Amino acid sequence: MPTIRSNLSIPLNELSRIADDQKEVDQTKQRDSSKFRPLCVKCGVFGTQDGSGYAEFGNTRVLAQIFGPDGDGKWEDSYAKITLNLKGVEDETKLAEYRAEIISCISSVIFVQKYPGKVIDIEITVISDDGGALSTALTAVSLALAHSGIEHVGLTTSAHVVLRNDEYITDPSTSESEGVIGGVTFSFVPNLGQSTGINLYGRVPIENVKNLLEFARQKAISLVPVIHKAIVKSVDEMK
Amino acid sequence: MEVQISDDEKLFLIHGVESDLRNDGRSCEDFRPMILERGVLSGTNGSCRVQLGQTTDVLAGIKLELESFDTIAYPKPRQPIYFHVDFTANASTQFAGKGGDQYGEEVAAAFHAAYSRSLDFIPNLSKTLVAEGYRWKINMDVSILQWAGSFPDAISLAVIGALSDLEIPEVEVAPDDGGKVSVVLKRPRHGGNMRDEEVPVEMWKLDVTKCPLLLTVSKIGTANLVDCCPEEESCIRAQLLVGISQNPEEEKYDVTCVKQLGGGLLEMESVLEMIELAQKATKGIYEALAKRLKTEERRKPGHSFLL
Amino acid sequence: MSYEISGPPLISPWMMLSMSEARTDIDETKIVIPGQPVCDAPQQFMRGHGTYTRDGEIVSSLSGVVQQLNRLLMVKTIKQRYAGEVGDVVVARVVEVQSKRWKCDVTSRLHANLPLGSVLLPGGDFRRKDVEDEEKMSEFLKKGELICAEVQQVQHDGTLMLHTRNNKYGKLQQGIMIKVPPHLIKKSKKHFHTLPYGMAVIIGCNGNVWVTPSLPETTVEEDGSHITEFQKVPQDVRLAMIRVAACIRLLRDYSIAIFLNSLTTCYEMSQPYDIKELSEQDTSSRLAYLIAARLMQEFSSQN
Amino acid sequence: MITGTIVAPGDKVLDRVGQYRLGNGLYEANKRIYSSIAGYVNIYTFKDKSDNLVQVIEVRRSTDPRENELLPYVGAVVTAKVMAVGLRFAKCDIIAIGDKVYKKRFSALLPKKKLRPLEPELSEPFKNFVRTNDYILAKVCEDVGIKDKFVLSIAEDELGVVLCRGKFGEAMKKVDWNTVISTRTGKTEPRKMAKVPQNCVLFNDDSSAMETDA
Repeated sequence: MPTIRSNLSIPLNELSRIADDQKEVDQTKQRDSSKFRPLCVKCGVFGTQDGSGYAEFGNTRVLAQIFGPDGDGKWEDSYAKITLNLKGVEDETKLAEYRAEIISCISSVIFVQKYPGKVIDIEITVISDDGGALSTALTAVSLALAHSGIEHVGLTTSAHVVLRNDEYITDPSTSESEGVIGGVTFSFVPNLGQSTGINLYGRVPIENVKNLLEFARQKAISLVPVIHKAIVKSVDEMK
Repeated sequence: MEVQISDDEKLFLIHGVESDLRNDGRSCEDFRPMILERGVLSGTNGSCRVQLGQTTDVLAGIKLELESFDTIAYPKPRQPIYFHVDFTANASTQFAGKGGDQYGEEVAAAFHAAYSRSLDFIPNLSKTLVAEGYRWKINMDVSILQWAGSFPDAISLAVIGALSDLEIPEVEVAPDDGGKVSVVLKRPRHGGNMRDEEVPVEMWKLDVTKCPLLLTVSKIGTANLVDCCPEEESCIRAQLLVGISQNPEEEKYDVTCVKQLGGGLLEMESVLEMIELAQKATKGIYEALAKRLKTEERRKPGHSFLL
Repeated sequence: MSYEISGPPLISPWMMLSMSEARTDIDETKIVIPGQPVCDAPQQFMRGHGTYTRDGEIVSSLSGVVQQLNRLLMVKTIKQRYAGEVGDVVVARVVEVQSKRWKCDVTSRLHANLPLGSVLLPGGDFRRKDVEDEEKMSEFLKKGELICAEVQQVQHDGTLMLHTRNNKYGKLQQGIMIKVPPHLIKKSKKHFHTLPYGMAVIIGCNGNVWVTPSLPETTVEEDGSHITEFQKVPQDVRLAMIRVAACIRLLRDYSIAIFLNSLTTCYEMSQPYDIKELSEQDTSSRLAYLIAARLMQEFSSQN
Repeated sequence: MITGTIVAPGDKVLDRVGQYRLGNGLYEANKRIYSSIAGYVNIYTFKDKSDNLVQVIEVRRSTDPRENELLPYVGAVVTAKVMAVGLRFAKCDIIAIGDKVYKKRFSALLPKKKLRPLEPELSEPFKNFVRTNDYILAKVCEDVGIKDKFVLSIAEDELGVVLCRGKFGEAMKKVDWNTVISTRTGKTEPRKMAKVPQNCVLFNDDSSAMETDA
């Protein structure tokens, strides 16, 4: 596969250049509501040794980079501090919301006690947002974490599902999630079966919350093999 | 705020919580005594002060603003409430200078998420859309005076208190030249010698009985509990911020926002248990709040600061 | 499942008590505010703490009570940071582990020092303090742990030197700690009280009151680690401890002096009420009024 | 789990601890052993003090140790810059391990007793060994007294100062293993120079820019 030796070393054919508006055209054929949009994930994007990850769900593309535990004069506590720099989200409140959500997810996954007094910097760039930016970002960060070699509980998968008049839709784009009752971004550690982050919005009647979360959990589980394959491939390339 | 307690004290506290008896005698589902007082700030259109257990102290104030907006850009009616939360330095030293801003933004974002569908809960909120391209904008400013645990609960009480205290003037819309519209305060026709300005303007109030309530449910050991004091907060494994509101049509409850914070892992069933607990707590608080808002006496603003 | 949202109290807790005649020990004339002349004949008196001379007159620089000690005039403020004296029993929290000592927070102006030399080390008291002990210091006492100690010496700048060279001092295990303004602690010889309700209280002079299932008999094991038993505190002992903790908080809110007698009367009087109610406004004010009256009556009957 | 199988973080490596001893890269959760990094499973045996065979299982990202460790580990040879010289310690900042350069540097201490092999307390002042702003090649070693900072040592011959500058910022040339000469003033200064193998010339005289054409 011809790869351009730029700082972005994604093989050419994976960067399938489909113009965004052209994408709307084949949107009309009704996508099966339990399928994800065409997704491409890559663990270890840049040549550099630090952890980096890229995730693309339909037209939502997010790039994540983790700069490994680094010395920092001011921070002496007995655990590592995690700083996050989130770029590419226009809406101010969405930016603050996503930042809180991502930091909480990551600090529940990384063994912070193993890097006392160190700082872990995370850079996330949302290249384009067509719905589900938070769950794509969480997937990208999970890949970057696997590539960076920082010890953590395990790979996390996250899915964004919506409820539209008692029909569940997986991974909707912004056009598909018009007039939706509610939705949830659910991120989840498959090997321990525990959730690391939940972000539910909209107005969901209380009895539907249970099966909405259950549906999201199933979808997150269905993503595990894809992420696992991407990580194993990156370990191969490391040799 | 970081309260230093030793591992033995934590162990004692965790054992207590798991046997449903906390260090101050409360059970897991009890709230600390709450003090709510409206009309505290005279310079605002609506204000409220909430004290949770004589420690957490929150002040919410509303300023109204007549905003003109481009109808093409925003065809659909948007919810007019804008939140801004700031942590005063005396709440805790870590908020001096720019310390509290990032945290304040995150809390404000959580409230935006919870109130994103407020047009459905508050029936007469759509009345704030005054005319084509003009609407009332409700700027909600919350400042945390004292920090001692579970402040999202105190904020949501203060927000509902302030909204219930809010008086919005009635307006008349007179078409003007060039497609513009002039908005005039509606004054009841008054004979007699009163000059036009002194005639009191008619005001209308929002019906806030169905507003969402944001509660933090925390997990310590195997027990879920609400309203944690600082000592308990230092032993928390994971926290869930749950926004619940009453369904306007039937006697049901809707979940408007769930956020997992505090960096912990949660089993699926404990997530559902915590939402269940939050719903029970919300029901109780709604009743207490409704009772409180009815018995509000008129007292000059700032009285509670004199105590 | 109690949710109780009330309006602000009509008058604040401590005001309520001072209106009653229970408060007679301070006569009004002696209270001064900064800038107020302290006495009329400045020549005969010496100037003490809290006062300064302004064009020949002794003027107070603090708000508090004037105290006269034969010819020395000084102003003593009511709410003051804890100033330690030798022999005081204090409850302190370790803030920092340094090379040869622990820095502990005793809510006074400066952190107190607990030198490695004045701590009961494992294997009796006669071992020479060698380098190996310095490394294992954080094993004895970690950051954030609570200790009960006695003030050995007060240095010139006010820092206290503590020591725990006694079986009843040392690391505190499970229990509840309540912070109280130090001026509420009544001077008394005994600080360790085992209450008949199956638990014990340590009233530190520095305003930290520690409620614990049993007094810390620090039986230091041979292998050097304090015996750390992690078994659960039985439910009835826990109930008693939490009730006493609630009583202490009530006494603190209504600024009633804290000593063994006031604790036991408060505990007995609070029996009919649920623990939760003790922190609520109306029950606690009624209870505080009764306790103050009872204490005043006992006090006047004694002398 | 045979050695060499590729593992993603969170994969189950062992059902129960069994006779293995856990190396790094693994963690235990509800009695099962999971891997905490992506890499290869590796089982090696070594004799411990009471010389019975102990099998250790670990997950490694690659054979070269430098790739595995993110932080300076004991025994790693690092390049560091001497920031300040005290009486008993020299404060240094670790800049890089091999070619992995750290963005924000780690602070480390170079104790006086680690300047020359086998003499514990030596009388010579620090000046004869290292001075501020010198770049040194040092080995990270274990020191009981200091817990939070890394401890460096330049006791061996191939460790020591690699590049130093004179008073006017001019480059200093190495004369022999313990003296350097200033290229402008010709003054000689004592330094403990590192015996760097010949194939990488430190720097050439004319340009003061430092390029190691190893």
